[in-house]
Amino acid sequence: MTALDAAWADRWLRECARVLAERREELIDLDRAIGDGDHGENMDRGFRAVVAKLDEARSDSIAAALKLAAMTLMSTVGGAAGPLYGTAFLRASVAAGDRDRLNGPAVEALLAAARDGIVARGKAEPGDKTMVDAWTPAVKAAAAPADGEAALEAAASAAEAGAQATKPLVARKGRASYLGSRSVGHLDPGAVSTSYILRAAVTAAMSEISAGGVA
Amino acid sequence: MTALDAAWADRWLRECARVLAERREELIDLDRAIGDGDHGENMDRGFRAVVAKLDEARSDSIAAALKLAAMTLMSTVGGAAGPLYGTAFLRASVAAGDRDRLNGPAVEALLAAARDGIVARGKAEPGDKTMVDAWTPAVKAAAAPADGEAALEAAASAAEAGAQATKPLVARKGRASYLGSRSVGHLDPGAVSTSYILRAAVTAAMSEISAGGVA
Amino acid sequence: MKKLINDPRAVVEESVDGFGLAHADLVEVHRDPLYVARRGGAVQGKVGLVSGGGSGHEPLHAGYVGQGMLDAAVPGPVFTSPTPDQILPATRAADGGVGVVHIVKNYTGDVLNFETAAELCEAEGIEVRTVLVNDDVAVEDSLYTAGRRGVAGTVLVEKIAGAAAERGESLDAVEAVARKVVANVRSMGLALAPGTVPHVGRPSFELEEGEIEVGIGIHGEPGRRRVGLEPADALTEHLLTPVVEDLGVRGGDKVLLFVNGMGGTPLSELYIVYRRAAQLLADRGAIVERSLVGNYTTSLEMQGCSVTVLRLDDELTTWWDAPVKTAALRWGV
Amino acid sequence: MKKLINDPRAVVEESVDGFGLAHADLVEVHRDPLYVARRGGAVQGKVGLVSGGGSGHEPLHAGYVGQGMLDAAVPGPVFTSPTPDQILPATRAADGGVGVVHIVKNYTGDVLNFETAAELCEAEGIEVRTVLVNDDVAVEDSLYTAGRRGVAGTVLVEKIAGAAAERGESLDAVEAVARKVVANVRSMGLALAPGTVPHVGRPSFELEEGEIEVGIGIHGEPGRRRVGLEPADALTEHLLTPVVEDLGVRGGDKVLLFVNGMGGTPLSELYIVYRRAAQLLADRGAIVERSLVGNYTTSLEMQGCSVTVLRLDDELTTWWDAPVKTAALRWGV
Ligand SMILES: Nc1ncnc2c1ncn2[C@@H]1O[C@H](COP(=O)(O)OP(=O)(O)O)[C@@H](O)[C@H]1O
Ligand SMILES: Nc1ncnc2c1ncn2[C@@H]1O[C@H](COP(=O)(O)OP(=O)(O)O)[C@@H](O)[C@H]1O
Ligand SMILES: [Mg+2]
Ligand SMILES: [Mg+2]
Ligand SMILES: [Mg+2]
Ligand SMILES: [Mg+2]
Repeated sequence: MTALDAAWADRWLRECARVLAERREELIDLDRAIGDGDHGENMDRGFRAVVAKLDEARSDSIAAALKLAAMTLMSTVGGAAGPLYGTAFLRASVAAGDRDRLNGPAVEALLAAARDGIVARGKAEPGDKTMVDAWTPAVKAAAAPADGEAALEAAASAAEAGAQATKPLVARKGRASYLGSRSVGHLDPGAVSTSYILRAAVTAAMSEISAGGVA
Repeated sequence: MTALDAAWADRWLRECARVLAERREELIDLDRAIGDGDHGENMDRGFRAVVAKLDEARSDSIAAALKLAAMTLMSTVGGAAGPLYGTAFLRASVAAGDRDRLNGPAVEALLAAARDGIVARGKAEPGDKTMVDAWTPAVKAAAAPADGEAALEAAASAAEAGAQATKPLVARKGRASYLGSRSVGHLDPGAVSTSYILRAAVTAAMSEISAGGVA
Repeated sequence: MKKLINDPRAVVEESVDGFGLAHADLVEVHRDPLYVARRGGAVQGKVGLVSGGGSGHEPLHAGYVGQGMLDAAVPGPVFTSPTPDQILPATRAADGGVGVVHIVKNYTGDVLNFETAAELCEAEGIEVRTVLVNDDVAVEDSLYTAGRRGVAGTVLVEKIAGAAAERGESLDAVEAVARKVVANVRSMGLALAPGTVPHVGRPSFELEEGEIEVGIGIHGEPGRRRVGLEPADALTEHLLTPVVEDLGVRGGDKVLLFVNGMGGTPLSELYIVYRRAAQLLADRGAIVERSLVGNYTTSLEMQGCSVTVLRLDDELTTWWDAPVKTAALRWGV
Repeated sequence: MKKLINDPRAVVEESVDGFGLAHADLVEVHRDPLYVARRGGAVQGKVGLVSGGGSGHEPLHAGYVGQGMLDAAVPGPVFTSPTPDQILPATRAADGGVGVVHIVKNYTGDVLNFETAAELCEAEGIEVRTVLVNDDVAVEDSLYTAGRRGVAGTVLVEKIAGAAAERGESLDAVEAVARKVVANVRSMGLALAPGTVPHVGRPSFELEEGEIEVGIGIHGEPGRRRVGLEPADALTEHLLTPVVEDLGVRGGDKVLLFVNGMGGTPLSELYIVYRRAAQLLADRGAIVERSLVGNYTTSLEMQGCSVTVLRLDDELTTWWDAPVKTAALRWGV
């Protein structure tokens, strides 16, 4: 385990890009089933752009890295996910403040800020079959551990469970809501991508590889 | 065998309609291969209309029946085949004149007039892979027999052989000519429909059924 | 996937590029970020009109930039809404100093991105009014959905609001007439066969032979139900009936009837649908005063169509008839 | 076969019916026999313009009936030329007393039927001039073929001759300008996927996945060769090169560039083709003075496009720019 510092934030975003490129097709398929099939492409495009920005100028704080991600996602992802993830990373960046390391409570504060940003923008409630259903249990799970890495691990596992739990739900927000009860039986793509993003944070925390080495 | 009289002419046209309806798909397929796939539909539509006209008012002479067919084909078939067959039947009608029965030489004169009409309109030469390649041997074969029915039989058989002989030819007229050497290996649809029309004349001559009975 | 494209990820840029070259008399294409503005820039003292959304619906929206219609259009990636950093400069380019109306199809992505952009515009001192178009009666408008989708009716909103803006109406008035169109327009569509998003490479959905999707969205989103293929007359009735019932069309009402192609259906078939829709409206005593038939809001090469009815009054008819000079809609000039 | 039709044999009649209803301000539809004439009948003292051919190429030709273009259009069955008994009354309806020009695409069927009709017209005292359009460079023009086919260039002939007729030019002059367009226009097309003729019920031809037909006709007739699918830029070059070489385009030549969709290809793809074609023309030093991009001469829902180049001079440009008011082409009025 390494510290949750600026280098970790850089590795996190790069790991997001790697995982979302790998999961592009899967997320496209999930979105084809109950949406319009672009979620995988949108996320891949967005995080690819984040990496390009990181390569241009290394961010020297957690807050700076997250803000860079926020602005880049906002201007490259488009769709519903763009403003939602953009807002999430922007609020997380504000929550990170001038901290140069995150402990458990800091991780929780950061995730809570992200979740609140998504809810403020998208007005979804838990159970509406959106990414909120991954973020909400993640925030809750992050509350217990004092240790930052443990909080992230708890959050990622809760997000994964939350994403899986969207399967039986009827969508009430976003494109999938047009389907009504026909949305039942499918995972929400945004909840799944949220779980990948949080799992990427854990992977980055466990990684010894320096930021520059992962693209 | 019955006489080649006005009742025969009526039965001939009805038999054409029956056979061409039956062969509609086959002619469409031949035309799809080297043309635009409408020949079967065109001929079916045209002769269906001829029968409707015959049902309206029975023609009391060979010439009248053939003229009715000519005008109807001209105004319902369209495409290349419409004016060509229309001209053929019109010229045949003129050649029939006020004859109330046809003997061998009369059959030959009638077929020759039809063929000449087609050539005058379409300017195709033998070997251009068109209906002319069925009409030309038919006219030639009809020259020998003194008997009308025998002349028709000879003509129909020659037209069938002529149609089959279009297979190795390169088309030089009509839509198939766009294909150049790619037209080789396919029968010309118009030559095949010509052979059906002439065979129908034989069938009508052998038929005892009164004109009204076949539709 | 068989398409007339080069790099699947460059489709939008190359296409907009070609559009700009072909219609250089009407528009200017701006890059990084991408948007299309009326040639010659904003008209001072005129209310600006901006629309945008995912690409793949051509000629929507760039095809409607020009005199009497939009001042700028913002194309997103295929079927994905554009981003605030595109919408912001497009809005600046449309701003003649008296405010801008954003015409936004009601999709979460479009709404959120235009909302963010509008905040940025306001911060710069550009007054922005947002009019959401939600004409698709296939989707239930309830607390349990993201609300009705915006589909082909958008073209009518853009044309009519554009005419009002061109004639120098105020920001309030242009916004009001746009809202009036939204209040009086309803649509419903169906698909016979899906389109294929270039960067996805596979059809957006699957339909069995002999099966169609009634209530389809313009991104290939599923509709109300899958049914067996029926004759065009019956299918037209499935589309027109919910439209006129939702709109509450009565005998004597004057309407504009718009049959829109989804991109892959021959024009001749759209006229067969138009014919039946006109008969059905006549049966209800409605008077078809204006018509539009063609591929105006497409979904790539999807096969299918939608039927849109707009209830007209003298004001809307006047604005509809007013001159328009764009790549895809042109008359009177 | 999935189509928005009722009876496959009633497709043309029902579609023309719908067309007549939707454009009652522009045209009158006549039945038994079927033809479409300009609303209000022949303009006395004006040269009449009539075109026609098989249906399935919409908006060709009925979509071009109106002020500044055709006086009458004669739709045949799908992909089958109309008959003389349709062409005769259409010509009568177009006759303003000073003669009529028949614009005929060079297909044996069209030529023969229009020829027969022209004889009947002359017998009635209507002077008819026939202009054959044969712009398709995919087909060799030799003694061994029926000659080149008429394809999308027909729209340009109709527009330009129509403008000259509308301005009161003589029969000789209208015929001459039509021939001038024919002499200066060339086209070539390709198909990615076939259309289906309603009464046939199966696709007009078969192509493997990844295979396309270069030099396709507008009835799905085979073209020059089948090749593997390539990027749009390369395909555009395969179309444009024979066109400009046959036309002998040189540096400094002014041209109209027309990218035509075959009916089932998204507009966005046509603009990608336009982009490359414009670049290639610029590389040769030609100046693209006018453009047209869209589905103007289709082949049902065939996927593909054609590229047409017309060499312009001041006369042709003037007539091209002149007002036109038809269902499918409209400007200046
Ligand atoms: N109102 C909302 N609140 C929260 N999340 C939402 C909302 N609307 C959509 N989403 C999320 O966005 C995801 C879809 O993103 P994406 O496919 O990129 O955008 P679009 O739906 O515009 O195509 C959904 O799976 C869902 O998780
Ligand atoms: N110039 C010609 N002279 C004689 N026959 C011709 C000529 N052109 C075409 N044909 C005949 O017409 C047939 C095609 O008819 P059809 O398919 O009905 O018309 P189209 O070619 O207009 O679709 C060809 O098979 C050929 O026999
Ligand atoms: Mg999506
Ligand atoms: Mg044919
Ligand atoms: Mg989307
Ligand atoms: Mg034909």
